[in-house]
Amino acid sequence: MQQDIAVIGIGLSRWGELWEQSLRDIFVESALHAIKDSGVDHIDSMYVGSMSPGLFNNQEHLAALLADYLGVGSIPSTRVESACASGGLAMKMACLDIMSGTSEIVLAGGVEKMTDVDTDGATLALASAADYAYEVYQGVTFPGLYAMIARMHMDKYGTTEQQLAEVAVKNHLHGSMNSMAQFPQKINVDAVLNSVVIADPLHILDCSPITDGAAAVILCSAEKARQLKLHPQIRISGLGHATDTMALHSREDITALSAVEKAGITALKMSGKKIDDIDLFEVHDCFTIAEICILEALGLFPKGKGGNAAASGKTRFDGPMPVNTSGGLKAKGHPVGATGIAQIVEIVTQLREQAGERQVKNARVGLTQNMGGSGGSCLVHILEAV
Amino acid sequence: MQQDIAVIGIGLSRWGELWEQSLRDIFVESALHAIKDSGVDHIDSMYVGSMSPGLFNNQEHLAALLADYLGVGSIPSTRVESACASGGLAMKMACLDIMSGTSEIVLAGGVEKMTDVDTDGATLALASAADYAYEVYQGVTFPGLYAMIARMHMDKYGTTEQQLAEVAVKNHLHGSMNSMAQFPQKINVDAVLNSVVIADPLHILDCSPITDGAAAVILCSAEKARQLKLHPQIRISGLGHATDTMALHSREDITALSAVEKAGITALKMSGKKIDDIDLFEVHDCFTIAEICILEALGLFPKGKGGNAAASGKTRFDGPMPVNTSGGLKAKGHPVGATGIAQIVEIVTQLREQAGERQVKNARVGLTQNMGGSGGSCLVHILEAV
Amino acid sequence: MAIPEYWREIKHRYKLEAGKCKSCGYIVFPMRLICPKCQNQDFDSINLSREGTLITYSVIRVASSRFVNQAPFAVGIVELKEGVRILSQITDCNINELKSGMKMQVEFRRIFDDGSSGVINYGYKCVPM
Amino acid sequence: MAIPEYWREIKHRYKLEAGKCKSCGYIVFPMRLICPKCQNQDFDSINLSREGTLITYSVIRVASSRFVNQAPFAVGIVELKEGVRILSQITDCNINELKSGMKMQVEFRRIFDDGSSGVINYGYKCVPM
Ligand SMILES: [Zn+2]
Ligand SMILES: [Zn+2]
Repeated sequence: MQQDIAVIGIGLSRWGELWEQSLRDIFVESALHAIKDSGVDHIDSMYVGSMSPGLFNNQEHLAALLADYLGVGSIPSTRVESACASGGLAMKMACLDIMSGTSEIVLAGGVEKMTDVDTDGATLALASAADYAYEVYQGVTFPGLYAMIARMHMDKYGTTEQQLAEVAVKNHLHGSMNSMAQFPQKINVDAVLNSVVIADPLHILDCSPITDGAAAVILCSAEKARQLKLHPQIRISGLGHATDTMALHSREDITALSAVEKAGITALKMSGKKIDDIDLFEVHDCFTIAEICILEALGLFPKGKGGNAAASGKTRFDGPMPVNTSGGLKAKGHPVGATGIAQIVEIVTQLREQAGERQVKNARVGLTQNMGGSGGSCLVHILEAV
Repeated sequence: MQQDIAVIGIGLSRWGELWEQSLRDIFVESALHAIKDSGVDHIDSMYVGSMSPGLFNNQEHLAALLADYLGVGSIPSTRVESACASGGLAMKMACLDIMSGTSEIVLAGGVEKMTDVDTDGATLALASAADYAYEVYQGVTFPGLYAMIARMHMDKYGTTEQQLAEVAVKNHLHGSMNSMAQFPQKINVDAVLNSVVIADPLHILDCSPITDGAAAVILCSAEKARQLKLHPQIRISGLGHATDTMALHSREDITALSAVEKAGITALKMSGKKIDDIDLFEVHDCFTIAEICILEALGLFPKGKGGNAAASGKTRFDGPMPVNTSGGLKAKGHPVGATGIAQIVEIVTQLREQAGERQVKNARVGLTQNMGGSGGSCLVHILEAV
Repeated sequence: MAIPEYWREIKHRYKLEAGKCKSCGYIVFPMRLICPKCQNQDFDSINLSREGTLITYSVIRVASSRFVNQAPFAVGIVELKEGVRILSQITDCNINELKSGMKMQVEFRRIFDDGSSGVINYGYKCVPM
Repeated sequence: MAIPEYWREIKHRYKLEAGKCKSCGYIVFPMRLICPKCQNQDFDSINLSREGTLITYSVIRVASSRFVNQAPFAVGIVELKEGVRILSQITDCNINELKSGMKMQVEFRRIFDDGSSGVINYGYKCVPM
């Protein structure tokens, strides 16, 4: 990148079904943790990723509301949205703010409060990430879209339901070592295959859950970070952002996530790294099939060969290319707007060597990949321990 | 500003009740006009301001959808939201993108498709710009919040209903000279005072209408602009962004728009100008009282003295400090997310001396002021003819 | 109106539970996690008094569907004794005789019925004293 | 489902009206203002053929409230003769016997009833040939 940016503070709210806490409460909880962790006495501006506080909570204008309740009064505050990639987008915009010279210390956060509506309300709100007129109108759900990707991957490359299940098993193993995870239970392949089918071939244990939660990080220029030095230095060395067709059916290859591929290439090029230089990955496993397609799109596996990634143990925390050591969206939970920031939190935790049981050995470079809808948008960030 | 940015293209869709056109259609219409006007053969990234496509259209993930339908496939595309200031926020983020060195040519657009729901649906969607739990829950509407500001301004400073009406009369006079205005009819003070009361003391002709519409501008570095030189050079010399308490009742002075004051000071300072150096203004007259309080907050009139601004003729297009020569939100229409960008379009039109009948003489420096909710957020931009 | 949301706001809406900053004494309503005046994060929980003064007001004549059967009705901003302001309906009054400066009593009332779920939503309204 | 929105989509949903780029021949469905392949802005209006091939599919077992009375039902991506793909329900079939590559016929059908407004929403569904 033209200018080094450092992550100097990280924070999470509790994640789960937080009926006692409001959207504003959980966001502020995560932001106060991040500010405290960073040691800064003020922030110059803030960015909030949130997918649909309108449909989930009848509340837009989140930027003003959350700055108010964070007690930072009059500072510039911006909400960004790119469906489930809203958190990653907040991260990018916070970086641009610093790179532009406009702000010195910036908070990037994400939040979604999903349990203030019932399951049907949540289904409808999440469907707004797809093309309402040409996908949702026809009756398809989000699991249905990813199920069609899975079906095609199985037809074309011989990927099996067992291989999908192995992704969930691996991510729940990781989640069992993360005290912040919403579902820290270990599961096995049979449990996945025997769980209720949501949209063939995807079972409920192939899907990420509905979660209330928030995450926040504090960013500043690397120079400013050196003055603070509360923590080991973590710098952002690359970022990528790309889009694809909104509708899944408009893509030439239904199983190819071209926005992921492009965002990955941009971020790697900016950081001067190759994919093999990355020590660990947090990727957007909203469904088990998503993790498989993402690893292929990032170039970790050849096209069609991602199915065996989890089953082979390669993507386990103690394997050669650890993926979703946090438990991923699957086990850690998926409050959609918060997910992209929580991925950064996990990578920073690992690069600081504070990940406890699930610590990846010699973790120096990490990559986050956050995706909107059925792959219509993607944000990739690369972080390095200095 | 650290780096000069130029506005090289402007475009509007039709504005009004556009039942035959979808959200994606009107956005693309405005964007294609702007791209054509600029003469560029590509854009590097795009920003879209939209308040609530979720509540108005069951459609989030607008950034991906609109990039797709604009035929620009894979480029980075970002939706930003700050209620009715979403357009102004898109403008700011597009500037930061260029200032950061990430993109060279950027589209900043805004869109709202408000007539796909009925009036009650629109009322509820617009209410999401206020504090849902502590304002909307109590039964207050958006006109009700501004009515309470008006009542206090009248009690405290002696402002009259006639003076409020004069703002509407002036903006409709301007709108009558703008072929793009939704309500180009001239009106008089009696018409306003005899129109139905929505929330005392505000009549329906004190309120901006419900509008479908989109606006777009093309930005690039001033250096790049000099190579293209299709139009007279217009540079952005200042931008300001500030927030205030979300809830109107939490403010010490109910009639003081402190986010407007702060954003104005920041933008003026950045541009090296004083308020008296500004030749014309586009401000956020969502209600007549708003224009009065905004002119006071910007320092054009002393606190409490803004009531007579329109009645005195000072803010007419041929007066000493022209305000809302486009017709303002009142007559031109107010598709909320598009408004902040449409303000830029009007200032550029004036600075290019292409405003026809409503042309301000010797217009060299213009200011836009775009506001969210009851004043919880505000964006100010200053533009100059070079 | 979601049930969890309704339930967690009861302390604010029924009891006017507020927070008094242990450091600077500023009172926040509803309760917050951080004081906007001094950034302290410790609060004493207090219940606000139920007397105040009308600061400004309006009469809502075009209401949303949820409140349409109550229109026209008055709303106002009321400053309670502790200096905290709330927005609420002004009820049991002649809507043509409201004036800024009037003394107000905060009462516990029905706010609206939620047609889709059948839930009745309660909270505070103000009545001229 | 808003009436204006329903009305303006009729040409797409009833007649499969599409646009054929006058410059490169690429077909867009629904109609667009600019060709994503060549940036040309002129299109001929055409009606798509009603025959195609199933590319991929799923069976929706947990549906949204609007479709819950139809579940389980199949959905799929169908490539029409012109190379254009649409997403639609696959109906009048045994949902356990679907296979990628099956030939499909596009038919005009009821999609869902809108409980709140009483409007019946029509459009296209696919049936194995
Ligand atoms: Zn305090
Ligand atoms: Zn073409």
